[in-house]
Amino acid sequence: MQVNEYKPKIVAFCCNWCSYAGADGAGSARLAYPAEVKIIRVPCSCRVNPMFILRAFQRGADGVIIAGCHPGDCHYTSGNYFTRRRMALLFSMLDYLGIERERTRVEWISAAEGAKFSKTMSEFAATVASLGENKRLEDLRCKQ
Amino acid sequence: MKFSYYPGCTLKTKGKDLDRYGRLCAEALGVTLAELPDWQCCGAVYPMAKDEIATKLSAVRALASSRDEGTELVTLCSACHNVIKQVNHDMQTDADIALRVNNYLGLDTPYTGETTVLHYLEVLRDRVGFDAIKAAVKNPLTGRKIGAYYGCLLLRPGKVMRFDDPENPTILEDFIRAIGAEPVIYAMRNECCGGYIAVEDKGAAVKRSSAVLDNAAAKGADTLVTACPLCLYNLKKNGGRDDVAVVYFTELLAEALGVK
Amino acid sequence: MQRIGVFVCHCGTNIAGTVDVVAVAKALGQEPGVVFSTEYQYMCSESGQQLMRAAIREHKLTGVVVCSCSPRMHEATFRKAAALEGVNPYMVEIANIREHVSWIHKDMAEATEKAVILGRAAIAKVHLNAPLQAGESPVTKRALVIGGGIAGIQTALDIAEAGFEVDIVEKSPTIGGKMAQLDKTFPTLDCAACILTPKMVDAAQNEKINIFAYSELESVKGYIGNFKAQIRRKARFVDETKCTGCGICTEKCPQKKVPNEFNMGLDNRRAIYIPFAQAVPKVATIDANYCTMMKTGKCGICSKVCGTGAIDYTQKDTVIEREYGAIVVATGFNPIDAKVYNEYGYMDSPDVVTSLELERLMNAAGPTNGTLLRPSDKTHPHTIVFVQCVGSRCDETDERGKPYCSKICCMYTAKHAMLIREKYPDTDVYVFYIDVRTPGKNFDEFYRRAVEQYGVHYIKGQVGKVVEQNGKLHVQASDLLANEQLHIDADLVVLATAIEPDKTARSLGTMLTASMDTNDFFTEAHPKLRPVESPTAGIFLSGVCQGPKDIPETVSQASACAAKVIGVLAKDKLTCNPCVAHSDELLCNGCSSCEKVCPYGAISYSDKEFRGPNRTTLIRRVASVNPAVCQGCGACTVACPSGAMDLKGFSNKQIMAEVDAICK
Amino acid sequence: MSHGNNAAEQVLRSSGVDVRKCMRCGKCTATCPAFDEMEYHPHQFVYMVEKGEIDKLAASPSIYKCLSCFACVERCPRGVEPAKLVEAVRLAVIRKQGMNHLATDAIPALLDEEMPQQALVSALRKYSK
Amino acid sequence: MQAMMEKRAKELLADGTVNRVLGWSAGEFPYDITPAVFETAKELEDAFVYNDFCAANLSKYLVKESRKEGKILVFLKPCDTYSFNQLLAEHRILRENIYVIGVPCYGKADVEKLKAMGIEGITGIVMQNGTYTVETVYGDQTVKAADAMAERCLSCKSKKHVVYDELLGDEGEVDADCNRFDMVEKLEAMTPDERFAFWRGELSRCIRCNACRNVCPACTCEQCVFDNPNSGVSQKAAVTSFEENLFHIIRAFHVAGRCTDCGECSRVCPQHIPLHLLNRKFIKDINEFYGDYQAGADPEAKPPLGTYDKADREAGEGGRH
Repeated sequence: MQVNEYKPKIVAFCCNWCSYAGADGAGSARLAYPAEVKIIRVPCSCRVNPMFILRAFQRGADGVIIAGCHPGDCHYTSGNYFTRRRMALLFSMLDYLGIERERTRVEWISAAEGAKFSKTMSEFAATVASLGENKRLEDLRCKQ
Repeated sequence: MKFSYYPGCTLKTKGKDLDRYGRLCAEALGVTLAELPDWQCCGAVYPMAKDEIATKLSAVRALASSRDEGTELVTLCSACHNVIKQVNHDMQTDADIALRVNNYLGLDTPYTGETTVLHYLEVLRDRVGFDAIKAAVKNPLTGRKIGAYYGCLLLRPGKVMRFDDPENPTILEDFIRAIGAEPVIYAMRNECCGGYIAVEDKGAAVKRSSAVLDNAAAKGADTLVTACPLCLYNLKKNGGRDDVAVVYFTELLAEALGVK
Repeated sequence: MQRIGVFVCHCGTNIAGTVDVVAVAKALGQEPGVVFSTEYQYMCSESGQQLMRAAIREHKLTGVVVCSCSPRMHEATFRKAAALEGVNPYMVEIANIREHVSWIHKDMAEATEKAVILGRAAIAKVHLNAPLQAGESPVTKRALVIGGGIAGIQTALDIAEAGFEVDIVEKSPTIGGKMAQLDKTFPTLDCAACILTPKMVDAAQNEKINIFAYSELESVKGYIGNFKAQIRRKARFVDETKCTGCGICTEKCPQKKVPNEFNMGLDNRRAIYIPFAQAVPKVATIDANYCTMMKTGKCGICSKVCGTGAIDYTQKDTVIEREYGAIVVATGFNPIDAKVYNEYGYMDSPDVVTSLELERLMNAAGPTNGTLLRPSDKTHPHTIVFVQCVGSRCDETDERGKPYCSKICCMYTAKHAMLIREKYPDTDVYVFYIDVRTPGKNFDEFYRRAVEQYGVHYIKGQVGKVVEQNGKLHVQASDLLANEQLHIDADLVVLATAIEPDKTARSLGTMLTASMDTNDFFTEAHPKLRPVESPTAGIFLSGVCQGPKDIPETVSQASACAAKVIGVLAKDKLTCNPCVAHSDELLCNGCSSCEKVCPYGAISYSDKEFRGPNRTTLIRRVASVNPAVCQGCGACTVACPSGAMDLKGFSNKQIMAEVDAICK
Repeated sequence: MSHGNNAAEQVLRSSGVDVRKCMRCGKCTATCPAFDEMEYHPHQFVYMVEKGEIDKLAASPSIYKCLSCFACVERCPRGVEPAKLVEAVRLAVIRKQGMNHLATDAIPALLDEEMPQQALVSALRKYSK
Repeated sequence: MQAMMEKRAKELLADGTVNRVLGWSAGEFPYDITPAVFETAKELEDAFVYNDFCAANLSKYLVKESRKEGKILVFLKPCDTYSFNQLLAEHRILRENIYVIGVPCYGKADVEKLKAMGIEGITGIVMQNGTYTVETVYGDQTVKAADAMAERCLSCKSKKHVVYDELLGDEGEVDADCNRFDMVEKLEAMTPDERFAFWRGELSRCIRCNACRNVCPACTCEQCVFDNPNSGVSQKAAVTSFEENLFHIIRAFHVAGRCTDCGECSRVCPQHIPLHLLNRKFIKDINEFYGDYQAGADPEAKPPLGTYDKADREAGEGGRH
């Protein structure tokens, strides 16, 4: 174990109905995941504007994950289907610009899947940690 | 219509009739069956284990060779069909098997399940069409009561074979109607004849085969048709009754088309 | 500048055990705009709320941040408390430091740091919060019930009882549903018709209830309190107002070869028919697919014999439009088609029947007048094999069956077995089961009676193959406890086929924007706490459309559903969720991108005049959001390139402020 | 239940079967045409592999009685595929030196005139390595 | 062609069908063409041009022009008609106030390329049989069209007009094999590091002049988010590498599924940043992920980001190609 272990900053956008509740479920079941993961509650995964993701990277996030209801289970019927399209395109574009694709992810986590939430966040945090600091999409002025 | 054709060992020896009539009928129906060069024995039973690689190679060679020809691959023997189709499915869906097979074979272009495998009956149903066959029939087998014997290998596992409804198949019955005979439906048509157990335990094969024949006979069948040499053997040899004839479906087709 | 108060909850040791709450309160107290910061044992307790209210008064707080459990838990509690002190409830934000911090982290330093960051994010958001006013919309005081089975009937009766109008839309010619087809009901063995038909009559006679039988829902628009539905009233070719249900036409009709769906196709009916004697409405219907007159123009016998002149071969479908305040889905179920399980011989032999077919074979009003006879040769079966779980409890990847337990089969099979043994003691009855599931009042006792009192042979195992030969059904099965393979020569085999939601459910779900699970059961708003509501406001769930249920459960759910509907209809106005989208007309391009992704049709367009440069006026097409229809998902906000569309309570700037606070 | 049982793990790996999917309905055994010839039946294969009792299965003639008819595979409502377990146990046995169930030189005695190649190839593939 | 167009424009002005004409006029240099509105026959005679330097896509000007009094005549090249349709689909232009004449285009010349060949004193250009005859004060010079054609025209997707009221000259065809994704594919084949280096090299030259945005027929927002101080992301100039990235990613995302690939962004970029490669990446991905879609081809078509399929691929799925 390194003494000065690098801890990434991770922003998790969670939809209120499924994934945020899944995170609550992970909490209730005491299923740990790294403290680097900080959750922002949004009504639906389709509320996540690509701008928010880029903003997070700009302000020094090393990874951004969007979690929503499983396809077909969206509280608003279709929101996550739009999320899927938007993010498929955005992530592909980020990759095209040479930004590590592993820094972004979309996952479907239901309110019942506390275990999946914890597992997904742990895996994602480990993946992002292995990539190291986000250097390709950050605003140096925002780094302290 | 041109297809690559994989006859298999049995069709070159004890099952010659299945092959011979199959080729004659194909020709009569305008279907070209181009025998694959250098095919090897498929092994007769699908190697189910995930760590069986060597026993899957000959099937993959045939599949790759058909792909290189740019044609679909037609089989006639149920056993060969089962092995080749299941191995093809492995190559499409099991990355580990596909990798190891390809490493072993070292083909110019790795094989990943591109070939479509068709059974001769599927060619009749989906490419020629039973209506066209009906039109081509010269000697309709009117009055014959024929039971379809599917056995296991054409139908199962249904998810892989995608041949017909594994519990309520209709392809052979439709075939029987097309050649002018009356199909006899009986429940044992998709139950096992005993298969290769006949080599070691004749008694077991007798039990299985006679159950099939008895059920078909009770339903009034005078003839059973099959696409499998081993089924034919078991039903004839171990079925214990001679009031029901057992023949290859290609033979009946040849009879109906007037090419026998 | 906001004046923000921060309240950190210990939640006993739930939070304080892992998070240094004092340090969190202190750290957050340093944040700009925070004028008060404290921590307390239980913020949600009465004294905790008093503490918050006192602080609001004392420090003239304009915004509140509570660091506590999940907002899904107590957001409403704290919003209410703030509102009592005159602070807009939407000026309260929760930082979830229990489920998302203390319960998942062990290291106190790490957990405390994270709690502070989440607190900062909440503070950053509150800085940008604006007071939100929930709008109001009027309520149409009428309910629509889709489906006229026992669930729909019960819901309709209860709603009508409370004094509200209800329409029942039923696609078949009569209400009654599956229960009308049943013989007896478990575990009491009372006759289904005897308890159902009085309810059907009640529904018909209740002046608050309109029954639109032989009708289908065509479209639904609108939102809770204000739905508009189009109902297609299919042509019966019989004038409902004139037909007396005397039945002479159905006796005289020469077309006798129509499979009788009410008897599961076990016998035939005429082309003009009344499904069963107690049908409601008791009106004849002409089946145009079979009627000679309709097909060839020659016949007309029914018209000649009808005393009231009710027959009208030229009748056309009509579409009516009605308004509703709430919609109840009660679309019920169907058994799956047993033909895919042909190893049981359903396609090969008429003596292999489904349980619902057996109901008809045992029913006094059924094709055999209640005498149990084999369909093939009309003889009395002596050996009967029941197969449980046909298509239930399958693996997710299974292509034939359903992954769920159909719930009702164990009990109705016990009922069937018991009734047969009672009526025909010379009959051997075998039940092959995987598990016998009998949770329910008097259920297990009932099952035990079948075994102990009636001598039904329950065998733990399954049937593998049924072979029909020489008039017998040769059943090959396993007896797992004996480790044997059994061979039984049976006369009748009964398949307990899985039940699945009615085929119309999926398209209905889309029409209502009500969510469904992968099995096409409607999803409830909360699996435990809101079991009779759909997540879509104003849509309620009654009966099996939500999941497998037996009759008592269906009826209780139907009544619960009615209570929820009454709760809506009793209000004159409904408050809307204020966290809805709104469009800034000055920025809107009118491009319709937002409209295309709105699942509720909440966005509309109009041409508006704007002041252009040099005192000119410009007319532009701009979007506006109906706040009563919008549910606040935010899909439109991302579709909008100009940023004109934003979501109240979750605005672009608020979310970015949270991002900034977290990444700082 | 046995964990870390090498033989059982090998069988699970080789067969690709998830024995935990089994709900003990017994349909495999109900449908098996070789039931009478078997000492251990399909459902027992599933259960015993799960318990790690590979030795008992390996020593039983049952492993040579499966007809590979795939009826249990087709009809299992849980997608467990018991035939693949039988095959995996048999492979584990015949892959060992000198453990062939059928020696090539024993075959002529079993033959008859009409028996097709297919039967012999199948038997050799199933019974020997 | 120019004469034919001028004649037709005068007729339509004269018979009152239209009261204005949107076309091209020569600027200080004959190759320096700017869009212009003509109101009289005289103005047309004085300044109207149509030649192989007339590259500008006029459709965007209709956002304002079609909202003015009377009907306007507009000349649209094949690729401009796609933009026109897209604007129509988004209700940005009023069809009833526009009279569209489709004019042929065989590929516009890139004056920079001509200059790079050492051709000076250019006064005009004529294309015939794959050759540009460049008129200069020093006499005519001929160059192979392929050597002097604008990059975007070398991989022209369509010479067919998808909308018009009348057509002058020949109608062309959609070219399915235009190879317009070749460069995108080349970039995709690179390693992430190489791609990152490529884009840093390109985007770091951005001076945030907003020319790309101003010319883009899909960028017609009443107020751009980057100009709106209330949006939380407004920027006057790209100060850091991040902002260069952010602006171009978000701009490309905002036009994703709407961009018709007219190539104006790259044409006008004073820094010669190949901005169209961002848009083409989205177009290529949309085609591959959700089936072929050409924005503007059919104004009734469902935009790929305004619809979905339950069987859509997952985000991040399926490698980078």
